[in-house]
Amino acid sequence: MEATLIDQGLDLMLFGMGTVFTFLTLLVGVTHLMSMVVNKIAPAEPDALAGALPLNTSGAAIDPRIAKVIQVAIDKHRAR
Amino acid sequence: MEATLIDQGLDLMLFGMGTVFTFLTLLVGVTHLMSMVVNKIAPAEPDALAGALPLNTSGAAIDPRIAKVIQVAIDKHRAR
Amino acid sequence: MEATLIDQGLDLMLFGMGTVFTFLTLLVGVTHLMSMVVNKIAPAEPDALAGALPLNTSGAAIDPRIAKVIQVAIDKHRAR
Amino acid sequence: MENMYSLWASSGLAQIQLGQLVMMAVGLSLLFLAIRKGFEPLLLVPIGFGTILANIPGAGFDAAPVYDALGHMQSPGGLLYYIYHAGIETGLFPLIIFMGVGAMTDFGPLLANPKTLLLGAAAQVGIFTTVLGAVGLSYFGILDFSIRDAASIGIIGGADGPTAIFVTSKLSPDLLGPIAVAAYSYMALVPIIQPPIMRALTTPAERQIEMVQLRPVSKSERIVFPLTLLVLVALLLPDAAPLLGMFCFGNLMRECGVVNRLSDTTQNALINIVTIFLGLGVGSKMSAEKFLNPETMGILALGAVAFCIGTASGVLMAKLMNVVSTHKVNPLIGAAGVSAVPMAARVANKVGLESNPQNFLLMHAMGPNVAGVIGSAVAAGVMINLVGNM
Amino acid sequence: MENMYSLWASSGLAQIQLGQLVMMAVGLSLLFLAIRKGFEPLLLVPIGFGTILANIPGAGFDAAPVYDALGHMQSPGGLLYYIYHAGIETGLFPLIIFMGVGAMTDFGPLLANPKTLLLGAAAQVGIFTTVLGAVGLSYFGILDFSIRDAASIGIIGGADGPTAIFVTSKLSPDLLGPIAVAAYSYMALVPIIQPPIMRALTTPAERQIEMVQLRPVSKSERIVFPLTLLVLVALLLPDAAPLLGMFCFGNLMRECGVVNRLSDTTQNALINIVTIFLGLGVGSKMSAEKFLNPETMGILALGAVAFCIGTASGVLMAKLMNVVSTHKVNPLIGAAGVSAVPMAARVANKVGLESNPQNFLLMHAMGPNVAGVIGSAVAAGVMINLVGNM
Amino acid sequence: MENMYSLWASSGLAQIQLGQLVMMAVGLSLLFLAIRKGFEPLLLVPIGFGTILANIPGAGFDAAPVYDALGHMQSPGGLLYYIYHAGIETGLFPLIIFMGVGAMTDFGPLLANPKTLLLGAAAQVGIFTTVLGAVGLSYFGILDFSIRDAASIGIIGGADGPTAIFVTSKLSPDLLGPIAVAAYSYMALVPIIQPPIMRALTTPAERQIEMVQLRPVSKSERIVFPLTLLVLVALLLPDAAPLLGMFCFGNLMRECGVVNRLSDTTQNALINIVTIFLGLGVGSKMSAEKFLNPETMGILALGAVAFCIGTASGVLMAKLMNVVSTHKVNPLIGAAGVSAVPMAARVANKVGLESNPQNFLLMHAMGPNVAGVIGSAVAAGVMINLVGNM
Ligand code: NA
Ligand code: NA
Ligand code: NA
Repeated sequence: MEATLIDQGLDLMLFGMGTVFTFLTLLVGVTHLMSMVVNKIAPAEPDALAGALPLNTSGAAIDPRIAKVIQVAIDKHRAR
Repeated sequence: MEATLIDQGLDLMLFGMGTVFTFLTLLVGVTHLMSMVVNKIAPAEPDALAGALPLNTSGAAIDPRIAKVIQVAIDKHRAR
Repeated sequence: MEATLIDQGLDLMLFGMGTVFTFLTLLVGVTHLMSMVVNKIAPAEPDALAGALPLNTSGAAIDPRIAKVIQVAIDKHRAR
Repeated sequence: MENMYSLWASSGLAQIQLGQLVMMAVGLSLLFLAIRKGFEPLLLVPIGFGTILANIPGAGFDAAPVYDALGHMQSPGGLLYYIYHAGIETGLFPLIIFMGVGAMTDFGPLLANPKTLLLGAAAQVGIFTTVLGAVGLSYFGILDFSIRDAASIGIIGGADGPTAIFVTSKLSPDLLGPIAVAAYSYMALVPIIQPPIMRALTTPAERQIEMVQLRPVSKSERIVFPLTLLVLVALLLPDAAPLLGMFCFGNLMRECGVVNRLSDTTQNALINIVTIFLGLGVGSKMSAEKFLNPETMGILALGAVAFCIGTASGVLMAKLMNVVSTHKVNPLIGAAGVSAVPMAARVANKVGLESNPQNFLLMHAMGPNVAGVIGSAVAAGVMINLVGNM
Repeated sequence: MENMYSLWASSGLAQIQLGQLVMMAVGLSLLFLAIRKGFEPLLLVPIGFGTILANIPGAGFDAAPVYDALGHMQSPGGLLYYIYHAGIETGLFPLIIFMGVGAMTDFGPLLANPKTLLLGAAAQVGIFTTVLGAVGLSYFGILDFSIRDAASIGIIGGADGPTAIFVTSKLSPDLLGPIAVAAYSYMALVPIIQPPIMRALTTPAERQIEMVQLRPVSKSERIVFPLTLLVLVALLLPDAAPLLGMFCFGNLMRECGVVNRLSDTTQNALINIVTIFLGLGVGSKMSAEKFLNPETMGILALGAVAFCIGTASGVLMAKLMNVVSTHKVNPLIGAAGVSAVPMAARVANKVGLESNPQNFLLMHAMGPNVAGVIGSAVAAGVMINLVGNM
Repeated sequence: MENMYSLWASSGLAQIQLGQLVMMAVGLSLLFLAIRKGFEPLLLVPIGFGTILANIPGAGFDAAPVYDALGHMQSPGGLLYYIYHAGIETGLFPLIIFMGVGAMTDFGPLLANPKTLLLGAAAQVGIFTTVLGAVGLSYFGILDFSIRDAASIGIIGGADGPTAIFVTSKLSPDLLGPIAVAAYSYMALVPIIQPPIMRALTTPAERQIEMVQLRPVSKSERIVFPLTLLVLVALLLPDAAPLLGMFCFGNLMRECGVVNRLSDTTQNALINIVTIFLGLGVGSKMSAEKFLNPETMGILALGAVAFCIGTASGVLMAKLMNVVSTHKVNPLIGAAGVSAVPMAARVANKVGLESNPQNFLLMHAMGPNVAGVIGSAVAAGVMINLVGNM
């Protein structure tokens, strides 16, 4: 019984890691393919640099661009 | 049985349309009456032209008037 | 039975008010103690006058400070 | 090896049936229509995604929970199972959506010109002729619809998604998938379906009719109207009270001016949350055996017919009103009586501008447009009442 | 003809009973008070509307779902049925509201002057004398209240809606309608009920007492206080822990500064959604047989008495504290001890300004005001405990 | 006297057991870590508070409702009981959180450099070696874990809270408390746990590797990717479909651009509401008998090991990729493969800047970071499948 537990653990490890790697490796290929196909079908206007888009985790109610405009208004006010 | 189905359909049509028309015709009258009574009891400050009020389906967080003020601030900023 | 009802009411009153007063009197002491201990351990930057902080029940989406900035922008716009 | 086999045996590839594959393609098509073509995306994105989820073999999105004899849960149900049974089978989600729609509805144009209510009545002719069409198909043995099915199919012509879902979940839940999809798809197709019919039934001169500016409507009228409507429904047609009651409640919150925070939440967080789950829950009824059959083709065809007849009836009713009344109505606004708020009103405005670039019909068309919502809710109430007693 | 009859037989006009008609008028009156007179509209608009919905004959808002022998749903329940049983019978809605109220409460003034907690204790005298009044009415055979009823009626004097609903739904759910209506109505009437009592029990000189400015309260104190209160409740009065636990949780989210997004949602979307459904659910208990009876009159009368006694007790307690202590307290802030946040504090401020235009009592009155919330939650805990063992 | 006794007997002081007192201290410690040390406060504040509530003797937060023979409720259940059974036992809350996380996730960096998916795979090695560790401890009789327990403990190494809660509530609900606490605590400790391992396994030259700027990613790619992932999961690993399906749904709502109001609500009101209740519900499993035992120590130790191994595997995988590929990868971003979004990516960036102040790795590390979320959801699916068949 206890030997079985170890066996089960080894099985989990083997098949688990195997599946994770197989799945994600496959996903690498499929993603490459998808990007190629999509960009051929719809040669799109890239919406700015992907790398430049930060994760939106702020949940802020005020858009940063609007905040900037407001900042400009403040600066002008102070500069008078 | 199948004749009954047709009968049921005809019944639904007859009584259904009858009820819809009766109800909404009645509602026309009642609404007229309601407006008359209400405007007699509370001869109110009409809140602008009803026809001019668009349906709010945007769900925007920023009020359009505030957006306009911000636009003004932008314009002034650019015009400097 | 009905005498019991009156008795029950008297009991409720007696033990109820007793508990309420005991609990809140204890809480007065504990709160004093808590404030003393906390302010000794963490002699903190008081965040402005407590009495001056109004209850936030507005639920407004726009921060009052931002509203003020926008007002400034409006005023400047009008003053042109 | 056993584990290898277990993994393979539980994989989608090993279990998938052709029907599921086709339904996943249907789900993807709905997403395409929603995202690329702009077909009612707020509903069709969740419905399309829900369709895919419900058809993943072995994922158990639609599985019921299993309890042991003592009532302890042995395995939990799937997400879509819970959503469907808690929100759609009970009717809660459509009712909450109706409350939200009420909170977003402006009755001003209708109050300024109440007779446009008749246009909202006329456009419901589409509903009932479609019922007749459905029982006819059944009579001739072409398809197999019961009277409950026919009533649910007819309501597609009401051009009101939550009403269609509410009625169908009560009368024939098995048809919920195709009926909801048809209802939202045709609502999205309003700009394509309606204009030819509108042009065919009107003369250029009629399309150029300019309407008198709407009178201002007081705040008190706006507050009293939903209550008036509620009382009338309560006294005459209680079966329509769930839908119209919640609609009036939403509208009262909007107009009364003292519960703005409740009204805002109803129009935003609450309706959005319920919309997501309503869409996913409808998707859970999009299984191959319920969707891939001749009846679905029949439902789609009948739904289209319902829309066309409803549009035509609205236009013709407006022309009839012009015969009787001195205040002329532009017959194009009759087409807005199907509801499909605010799309149908915009279509009326657009077709009107084609004939007369100075003639802005949008606000005039909003009257029949919201009247159409009331009209189809009333029709829904009558159907539930009559069919329940048949 | 049969259909004609079916439609007529199911119409409201054919089925309505006088009681339902009267209750619909009661619902409309509540809406009038809420919208025109500004009586606690956030609750009374949903309660009033729910009252009308619950009394529409044949609409089934309050109907239970019907299942067949296999557990499949045959007909769904009504909206108000689900709301009541899921949210009110379980106590979930009042507890979530309490969490939201906690997230909106500023304990600063209370922390700056903890002895005002005693004013919040004194004002609960109203609760317990009302219990005595209710059993007295029963004793003399005038009305028929059990000890559970009397406890629920007394809690009206706590001037705290969710507490009243929580206690009543546990102790005597049949009285939920009148008790909730009385609680919110009297909370709205605070500006009318309290000032005469306050003036009668104080001298002009007392009303002019100026209080020393409140000391600043540190962020750490604000964070530690709800935890302190929680631990004290846990150790001494676990029956008050549901209400006060959620209250402290909301307040901790507000003050800790690291979960602002949770605190914002608690104060807005979440509390608004629950408020709407809580109100509708209370309305579902406003049926003619439960509301139109002498007991309701008794409840309304006893509730008014409770408010008056609570107000008086708070004022008198403040005067007593002035006898003992050197730091003088303006006795007007004692009236704020009933809770009814923030209305009662505003009333204290207004009456104070009448006597001394430079004397701003608002912040000083916020201390007893939030103490009143704690006080009535403690009273609720004691009652649930003692009555449960009687 | 009897009442006096009843009050005393029901007080916390009279009933409290040592275990409960210790658990309340544990709850306070979690709050301290969350508020003072910034440990994942969005979850640990509700979990900590829920721990205190669940351990108040006699408050009944965790009590089941009692029904009489006819099915009428005799006493309602406690708040935490309802939350746990409605939201956690059913798996609904983790799935809704995953939808929200999907709506907050930007797959751009991953799409620009898909091979970073392999880093997200490698970091899951930590999960499976921990499973082995747990069965080893059981084999040697040190602790007592079943294979289901071991699988749940392993998933801590996935550094993904909702995944850990989802798996544990399916496989070994009794361990939910300690596993959720371990998962969130270690996620918070990422900035302390990871850097020494990262430095130990890399040379200064490797840490200075600058990566080529990421290519722009089109809107269409962003829309099609979640659908591609969904289809792949559906075909190959349906057991991972609940988690990844909801994740992809949230992401599609975010990227498709036509349902922004749904996406906003998902990212804000909805995820916040569910986060509060998820945390409280986890707290309800933090009872003394389930937490204060040697197994919890084992879980905490194994969880830490899992994190370390996962981090190391990610780094080593990146080094291996550099051996094979010509496009060099900075091995520090391998550590971000554990997920813990976005903390692990920030840590990679920070350690990178130490070696080369011009080398901004943040965006490059976001690829493996979100890949880690996918990787641990896949691992979760495999475990649920295999363990369910063992
Ligand atoms: Na309609
Ligand atoms: Na009170
Ligand atoms: Na991970």
